Amino acid sequence: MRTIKKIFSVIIPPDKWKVPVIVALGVITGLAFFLFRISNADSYLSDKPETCINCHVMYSQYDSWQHSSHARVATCNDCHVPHDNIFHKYLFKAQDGLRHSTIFTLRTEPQVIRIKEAGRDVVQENCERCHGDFLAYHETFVAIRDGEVGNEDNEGLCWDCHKETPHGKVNSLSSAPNAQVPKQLSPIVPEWIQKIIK
Amino acid sequence: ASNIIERRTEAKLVQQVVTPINEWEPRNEIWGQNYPREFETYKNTLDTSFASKHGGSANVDMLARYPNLVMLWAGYAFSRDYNQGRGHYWAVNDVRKTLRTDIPQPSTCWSCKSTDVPRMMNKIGIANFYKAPWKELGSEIVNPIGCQDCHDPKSMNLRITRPALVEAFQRQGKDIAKSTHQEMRSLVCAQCHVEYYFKGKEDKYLTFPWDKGFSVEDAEKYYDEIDHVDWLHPISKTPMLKAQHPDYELFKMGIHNERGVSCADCHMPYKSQGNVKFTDHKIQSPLANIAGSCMVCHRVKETELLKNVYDRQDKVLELSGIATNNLVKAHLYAKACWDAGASEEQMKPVLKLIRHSQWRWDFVAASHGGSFHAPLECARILGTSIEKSLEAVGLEMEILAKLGKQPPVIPDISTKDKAQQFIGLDMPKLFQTKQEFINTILPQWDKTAEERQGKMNQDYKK
Amino acid sequence: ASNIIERRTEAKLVQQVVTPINEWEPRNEIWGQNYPREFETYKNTLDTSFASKHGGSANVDMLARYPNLVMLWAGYAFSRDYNQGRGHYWAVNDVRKTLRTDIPQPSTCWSCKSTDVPRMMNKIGIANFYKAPWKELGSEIVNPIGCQDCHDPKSMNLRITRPALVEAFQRQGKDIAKSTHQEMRSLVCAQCHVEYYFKGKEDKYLTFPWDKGFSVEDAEKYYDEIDHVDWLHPISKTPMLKAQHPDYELFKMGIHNERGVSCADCHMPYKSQGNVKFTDHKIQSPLANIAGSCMVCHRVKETELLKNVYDRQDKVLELSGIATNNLVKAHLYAKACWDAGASEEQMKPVLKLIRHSQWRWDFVAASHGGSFHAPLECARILGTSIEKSLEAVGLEMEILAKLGKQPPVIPDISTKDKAQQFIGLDMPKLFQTKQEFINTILPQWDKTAEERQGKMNQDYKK
Ligand code: HEC
Ligand code: HEC
Ligand code: HEC
Ligand code: HEC
Ligand code: HEC
Ligand code: HEC
Ligand code: HEC
Ligand code: HEC
Ligand code: HEC
Ligand code: HEC
Ligand code: HEC
Ligand code: HEC
Ligand code: HEC
Ligand code: HEC
Ligand SMILES: [Ca+2]
Ligand SMILES: [Ca+2]
Repeated sequence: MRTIKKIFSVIIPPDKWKVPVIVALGVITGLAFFLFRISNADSYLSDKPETCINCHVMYSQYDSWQHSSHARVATCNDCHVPHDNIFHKYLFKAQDGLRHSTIFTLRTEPQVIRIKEAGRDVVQENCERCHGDFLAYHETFVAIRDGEVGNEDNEGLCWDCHKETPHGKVNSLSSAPNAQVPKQLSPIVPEWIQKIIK
Repeated sequence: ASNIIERRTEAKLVQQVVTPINEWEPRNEIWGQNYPREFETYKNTLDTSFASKHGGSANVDMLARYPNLVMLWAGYAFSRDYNQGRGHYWAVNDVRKTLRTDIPQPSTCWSCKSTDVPRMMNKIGIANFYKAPWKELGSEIVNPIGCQDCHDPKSMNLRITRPALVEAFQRQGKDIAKSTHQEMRSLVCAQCHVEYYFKGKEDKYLTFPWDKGFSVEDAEKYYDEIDHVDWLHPISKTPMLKAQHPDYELFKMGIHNERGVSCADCHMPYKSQGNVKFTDHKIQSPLANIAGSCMVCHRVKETELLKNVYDRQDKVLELSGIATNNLVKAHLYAKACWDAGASEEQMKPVLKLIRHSQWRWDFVAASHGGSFHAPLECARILGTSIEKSLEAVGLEMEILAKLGKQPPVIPDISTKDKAQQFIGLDMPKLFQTKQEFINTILPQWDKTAEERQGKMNQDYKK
Repeated sequence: ASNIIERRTEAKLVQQVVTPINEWEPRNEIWGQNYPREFETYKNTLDTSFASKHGGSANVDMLARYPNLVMLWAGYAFSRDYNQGRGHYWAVNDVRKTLRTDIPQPSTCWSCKSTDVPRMMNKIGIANFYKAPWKELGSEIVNPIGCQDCHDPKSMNLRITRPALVEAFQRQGKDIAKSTHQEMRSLVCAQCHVEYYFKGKEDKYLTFPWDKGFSVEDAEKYYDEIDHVDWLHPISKTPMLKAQHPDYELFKMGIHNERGVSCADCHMPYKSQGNVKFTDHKIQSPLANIAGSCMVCHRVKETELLKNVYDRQDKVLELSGIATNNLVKAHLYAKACWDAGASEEQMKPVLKLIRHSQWRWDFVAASHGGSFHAPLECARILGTSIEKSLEAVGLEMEILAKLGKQPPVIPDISTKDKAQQFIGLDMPKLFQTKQEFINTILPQWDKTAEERQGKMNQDYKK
C-alpha cells in the first residue's frame, strides 16, 4: 500500500502543473493516434504481407518472398516475429514497428537493409519452429547450431546455407525496381471490357 | 508527420516510367523502352533452339510425328497442318502462315495472337470483331502477343484484356476482379491457353465451355446439351467436337495448382541480373531452365526432375497412342458399316461413342503441358476414351457380322503423306495457294500497318 | 534431404537391452519386455476401429463391396472369401479362419504370417517348410507377425528373415546385404507386401517374379515364358494369373520412392512420449495419423492431404471399375463362344487377351496402397487392361456373330451372394466346414503350442 502511494506521489504532478499537463497529454495522445493512423501502424498488428508493403522500402523483400518456395506456406510474420507466446509477439511487433517507422520517417534507412541481431534470432527460431521435425535428429541440429557443418563463416544460421530462402542472394532497395505489389492490383478488368459486359 | 505523408507519395514515384505508355499501345518495342530486361527476355521467345523430349520451342510438325492425327481430324482444317506451339513472338507469323487460315475464318482466330486485339475490340466492338472475316483485319493485327495482353500500361498491374475469360467467370457466378495476385499469375495465361468454341453460326463469338465446370465431362455435357458440332467427320459421319489446348483446365486438376503454384512460377521464373531481380519473360518450357524454375521448390538433382517430367509424359503418351489407334479403327469400321448398309438407328450409339471418345482423347492431346501438369487426370480421361472407342469397335464388328461383312483392313497411314493422301488432301495445291497469299497479301498488310504505326520489328518473319 | 533423415534414424538404434532375447524367440511379449513403447504400439494393431474411404483397419469384405470380383476369381479360392488386410496382430488368426485354407494349401501360406516362420525354416529347412501341408505346421505357427520378422534380437538392427526376398535380389544380380539403412526401412516390408507365386507343382517354393524387373509387364513376361498358370477359369477357360499385393513393386514406381521416402516414414511415423522419441509400431493406414506421418514433410492442412489421397484413389478406382465390368463381360462372352462351338484356334487370341487384361487389373486391385503410392502407374496399367478386355469382347462379338449367335445377357451379379450363387459356390457348406475346423482343430494346435512356449497372448482371437 505504501509503495503504491509512493509511486503515485512521484507520478502525479504538483497541482499548479495539472492543467498544462492534461493539455500536453491530450496533444501527445492525439498526435500519437494521428501518427498511428497515417503511418498505417495499426497494420503492424496484422499478419498479412500487405501490411509490410505499406512502406515501399519493403517492396524488394515482398517481391523476392512472393517468388520463393515459402510464398505459399509462410508470410512475413511467420518468420519475422516470435511465435513462442502472444504477448511476446505483439511486444516485438510494437518495438519493431516503432523503429521502422521512425527510421522511415527520418529517411535514414540504408540502401542495403540488413537484418538486426534481435530479428535474426527470431527468424532462426522460426525456421526451427517449422522444420523441427526435420531436425528431430538432434545431432544434425547441434552440428548446425555449432557451426560444425558447412564453410568457416557458418554462424549456425539456417540461411548460411539456404541463402536463397526466401529473399535471394541479391538484396537492396533497388533490387526489384518494378516489383508488383498487390496494393496496386486493381483494376484487373479494364473499363472497356467492364462496360461492354455489364 | 508531413514527412511521412511526403514519403508515402514518393512510393508511387519509385516505379516511374521513362516514356509514358499509351492506353492502347500494341507495340512491344515501345513498352520495352521502360522495361528493358523484361523486353529483352520477351524478345528471346523468338529462339526456337530448345527441344525437349515431347515439348520445347522447336517447330515440331505434330502430324508428321503422329500420322494417326490426320485420320482423326479428316475433314477439318487441323488435318492439313498442326504444329506444336512455339514462342509468343511467333504468334502472328504462325496464324498467318498456317494452312488452317486458307479456309474462310472469322477474326475470332486473331483473338489470342496479338496486342492489337484489345485495341480493335475497343474500336469496333467485341461482337463485330469476332464476326469480321479473318482477312479483313489482316492489316490491323500485326504485333505479336505481348505486354498489352497482360499488363496495365500505367501501373504495370496484371490485368485481363480478353472478354471471353471475364464472361466465362461471370457465367460461373464468379467475379474475376476479386482474384488474388497469385491467381492473376495464372489467369493472364487462361485468357488463351484454354479450350474454346465459336458460338453462333454467324456470330463466331469466342466462348469457353465452363458453365458446368472445368472437367472434360463437364464440357462434354455442355456441348451435348447445346448440340454443338465442330465438324462432321467425313469417314465415320460422326458429329465431332474439337478440343483446343485446355492447359488451364487440366492444370487446375493437378497437384501444383492445388498447392497454389501458378503458371508464372514455372514458365516465368524469377531471375537475377547483376544486382536486379525480375521476371523472366522468355516464356517457354521450364525444362530449358530447371534450375531457375523447379529448383526454387524442389531441391533435387536436375536430372531427377527431368526424369520425373519424362516419366509422366511417357506414361500418358502410351495411353494416348492406344487411344488414337483404336479411334482410327472406330472411324474406319464405321465407314464399313455405312457402306454395308447399316441404319441410322444402328449407328447412333456407335457415333455417340466415337464423339465422346475422341473428344476425351483430344482434350488430353491438345494440351501440350497436361501430361505433366495433371498426369493422373490425363490418364483417367484416356482410360475412359479407350473404353468408349473400343466399345464402338465392338458394336461395329457386331453390325458388320450381322450384315455379313468382314471388318475392313486398316490402310497404310504410317506417315503424314500417306495419311493425307488417304483422306484425299491435295497438299501441293494447298501449299501453292498459301504461298500466293504470303507473296501477295501479307506485304500489303504489313505496308498498311507500317503506315499506321511505323516500322515493325520484323524478326519473326525470318 | 534423405541423407539427413537417414542419419537421424541411425542414432536411435544405439540402445540397450534389459533382458537378452533368444535368437529364435518368436514371442512378441518377450521382446516387449525390453522395448515397452514399441511393443505397446505394436499390440495396438489389434485395434480395428479406423476406416478410411477405401482402406483402414476395419474388417472390409471386399467381395461384398465389389461383387464383380467373385466372377473374376471364379474357380479360385479368392471367390469364397477375400478381405482387406488389417493389423499385423491379426495375421495368424486371419489365415486360420479364411475359407481359402480349407482347400489343401502348402505351408507356403504361413510364410508371411508369423514370427515362428524363421524358427521353423531353420529347424526343418526352407524347401521342406514350403512343401509341408499347411495343416501340418498348425501347432508350430502361432505367434503373429512381429519383432523377429524385422529385427535382429541382439542389436535390434533391421534385417531380412525371409529367404524369398534375398533370393529374388540374388537372381536380379543384386546383393541385398548392401542396402542402405533407408532402403531397409522399406525392404523389411518387401518380405511380404509383394506379388508372389508358388514355384513347382510339388515344391510350392515361394518365389517373387522379379527376374525381368518390377513392372507389371516384366512379371507378365516372366510368367508367360515359364507358362505359369495359377488356375483355369471355369467360365472362360482362360489360363489365369493371380496377382497378390504388389505394394512394394508399385510403390517403387511412385514419386515418394523416387524421393527416397520409405514405407516406415508413413506407416511407422516417429512419435514422442514424454521426452522419449520412438517409432510408432502401430502399423496402419497413415490416414489415421496424418499429422504424424504426412505433415512431417507436407505443411498443408490435414483436410487437403486427405483430399489428395482420396482424389487419387477415386480416379484409379473409376478405371478399375470400368476394367472389372469389361472383364466380367469378356469371361461370359467367352463362355458363350465356347458354347456356340468356337474352335480352340479362334479362342486362343481371346484367352490371351483375357489373361493379360485381368492380370494387369489385378496387379492394381490387389495392392491396397497402390492407388496412392503410384496413382499414375496404376492408371496407366488399368488403361492397358481396359484395352485388352475390350479387344477380347470385340473378338468375341465377332465370333458369336459368325456362329450366328447373340451376345449373352449379363446375369444379375449385383451382390456377393448372387455372384457366388451364379458361379455355383455352396457357401453354407463352406462356412460349416470351417466352423468345424475352428471348433476341433484350432484348440488342439493352441494346446500343443502352449505346452511348448507357455500361454500366448490370445487377444486377437476375439
Ligand atoms: C513504416 C514503414 C515500414 C513498414 C510498414 C515495415 N517496415 Fe520493415 N523496415 C523499414 C525500414 C525503414 C527499415 C530499415 C531499418 C534499419 O535498417 O534499421 C526496415 C527494416 C526491416 C528489417 C531488417 C531490420 C531489422 O529490424 O532486423 C526487417 C526484418 C523488416 N523490416 C521486416 C518488416 C516486416 C516483417 C514488416 C511487416 C510486418 C515490415 N518490416 C514493415 C520500414 C518499414
Ligand atoms: C521463410 C522465412 C521468411 C519469410 C516468410 C520472410 N522473410 Fe524476411 N528474412 C528472412 C531471413 C532468413 C532474412 C535474413 C536474410 C539474410 O541475412 O540474408 C530476412 C531478412 C529480411 C529483411 C532484411 C534484409 C536482409 O537481407 O537482411 C527484410 C526487410 C525482410 N526480411 C522483410 C520481409 C518481408 C517484408 C517479408 C514478407 C513479404 C518477409 N521478410 C518474409 C526470412 C523470411
Ligand atoms: C511457417 C512455417 C515455416 C517457416 C517459419 C520456415 N519454413 Fe521453410 N518451409 C516451410 C514449408 C511448408 C516448406 C515446404 C515448401 C513447399 O513445399 O513448397 C518449406 C521449405 C523449405 C525449404 C525447401 C525449399 C527451399 O526453398 O529450398 C528450405 C530449405 C527451408 N524451408 C528453409 C527454411 C529456412 C532457412 C527458414 C527460416 C529462415 C524457414 N524455412 C522458415 C515452412 C516454413
Ligand atoms: C510446376 C511447374 C509448372 C506449372 C505451374 C505450369 N507448367 Fe506448363 N509445363 C511445365 C512443364 C515441365 C512442361 C513440359 C515442357 C516440355 O515438355 O518441354 C510444361 C508444358 C507447358 C506447355 C507446352 C510447352 C511446350 O514446350 O510445348 C504449355 C503451353 C504450358 N505448359 C502452359 C502452362 C499454363 C498455361 C500453366 C498455368 C495454367 C502452366 N503451364 C503451369 C511446368 C509447369
Ligand atoms: C482462346 C485462344 C485461341 C483462339 C481463339 C485461337 N487460338 Fe490459336 N493458339 C492458341 C494457343 C494457346 C496456342 C498454343 C498451343 C500450344 O500449346 O501449342 C495456339 C497456337 C496456334 C498456332 C501455332 C501452332 C500450330 O498449330 O501451328 C496456330 C497456327 C494457331 N493457333 C492458329 C489459330 C487459328 C487458325 C485459330 C482460329 C480457328 C486460332 N488459332 C484460334 C490460342 C488460341
Ligand atoms: C494472348 C494470348 C496468350 C496469352 C495471354 C498467353 N499465351 Fe502462351 N501462347 C499463345 C500462343 C498463340 C502460343 C503459340 C505461338 C505460336 O506457336 O505461334 C503460345 C505459346 C506458349 C508456350 C510455348 C512456348 C514454346 O517455346 O514452345 C508456352 C510455354 C506458353 N505459351 C505459356 C504461357 C504462359 C505461362 C502464359 C501466361 C504467363 C501465356 N502463355 C499467356 C497465346 C497466349
Ligand atoms: C503472357 C503474359 C505477359 C506478357 C505478354 C508480358 N508480361 Fe510482364 N509479367 C507477367 C507476369 C505473370 C509477371 C509477374 C508478376 C508477378 O510476379 O507479380 C510480369 C511482370 C512484369 C513486370 C514486373 C517486374 C518483374 O520483372 O517482375 C514488368 C515491368 C513487366 N512484366 C513488363 C513487361 C513488358 C515490358 C512486356 C512486353 C515486352 C511484358 N511484361 C509482357 C506477364 C506478362
Ligand atoms: C512454387 C513451387 C514449385 C515449383 C516452381 C515447382 N513445384 Fe513441383 N511441386 C510443388 C509442390 C508444393 C508439390 C506437391 C508435393 C508437396 O505437397 O510437397 C509438387 C509436386 C511435384 C511432383 C510430384 C507430383 C507428381 O506428379 O508425382 C513432381 C514430379 C514435381 N513437383 C516436379 C516439378 C518440376 C519438374 C518442376 C519444374 C518444371 C516443378 N515441380 C516446379 C511445388 C513446386
Ligand atoms: C551447412 C549447411 C546447412 C545448414 C546450416 C542448414 N542446412 Fe538445411 N539443407 C542443407 C543441404 C545441403 C540440404 C539438402 C539435403 C539433401 O537434399 O539431401 C538441406 C535441406 C534442407 C531442407 C529440405 C529441403 C528439401 O527440399 O528437401 C530443409 C527444410 C532445411 N534444409 C531446413 C534447414 C533449417 C531449418 C536449418 C536451420 C536449422 C538448416 N536447414 C540449416 C544444408 C544446410
Ligand atoms: C509373400 C507373402 C505372403 C504369402 C506367401 C501369403 N500371404 Fe497372405 N497376406 C500377405 C500380405 C502382405 C497381406 C495383406 C494384404 C493387404 O494389403 O490387405 C496378406 C493378407 C492375408 C489375409 C488377410 C486378408 C484376407 O484376404 O482376408 C489372409 C486370410 C491371407 N493373407 C491368407 C493367405 C493364404 C491362404 C496364403 C497362401 C495361399 C497366403 N496368405 C500367402 C502376404 C502373404
Ligand atoms: C511377415 C510378413 C509381413 C511383414 C514383414 C510386413 N507385413 Fe504388413 N501385413 C502382413 C499381413 C499378412 C497383413 C494382413 C494381416 C491380416 O489382415 O490378417 C499385413 C497388413 C498390413 C497393413 C494393413 C494394416 C491395417 O490396419 O489395415 C499395413 C498398412 C501394412 N501391413 C504395412 C506394412 C509395413 C509398412 C511393413 C514394414 C514396415 C510391413 N507391413 C511388414 C504381412 C507383413
Ligand atoms: C514390420 C516390421 C517390424 C516389426 C514387426 C517390428 N519392428 Fe521394430 N522397427 C521397424 C522399423 C522399420 C523401425 C525403424 C528403424 C529406423 O527408423 O531405423 C523399427 C524400430 C524399432 C526400434 C528402435 C527404436 C525406435 O522406436 O525407433 C526398436 C527398439 C524396435 N523397433 C522394437 C520392436 C519390437 C519390440 C517389436 C515387436 C513388438 C518390433 N520392433 C516389431 C520394423 C519393425
Ligand atoms: C518423408 C517425407 C514425406 C512423407 C512422410 C510424405 N511425403 Fe508426400 N511427398 C514427399 C516428396 C519429397 C514428394 C515429391 C514432391 C517433391 O519433390 O517435393 C511428395 C509428393 C506428394 C504428393 C504429390 C504426388 C502426387 O501423386 O501428385 C502428394 C499428394 C503427397 N506427397 C501426399 C502425401 C501424403 C498424403 C502423405 C502421408 C500419408 C505423405 N505425402 C507423406 C515427401 C513425403
Ligand atoms: C508417402 C506415404 C506412404 C509411403 C511411403 C508408403 N505408404 Fe502405404 N499407404 C499410404 C497411404 C496414404 C495409404 C492409403 C491408406 C488408406 O486408404 O486408408 C496407404 C496404404 C497402404 C496399404 C493398405 C492399408 C489399408 O489400410 O488397407 C498397405 C498394405 C501399404 N500402404 C503398404 C505400404 C508399403 C509396403 C510401403 C513401402 C513399400 C508403403 N506402404 C509406403 C502412404 C504411404
Ligand atoms: Ca473446341
Ligand atoms: Ca501371384
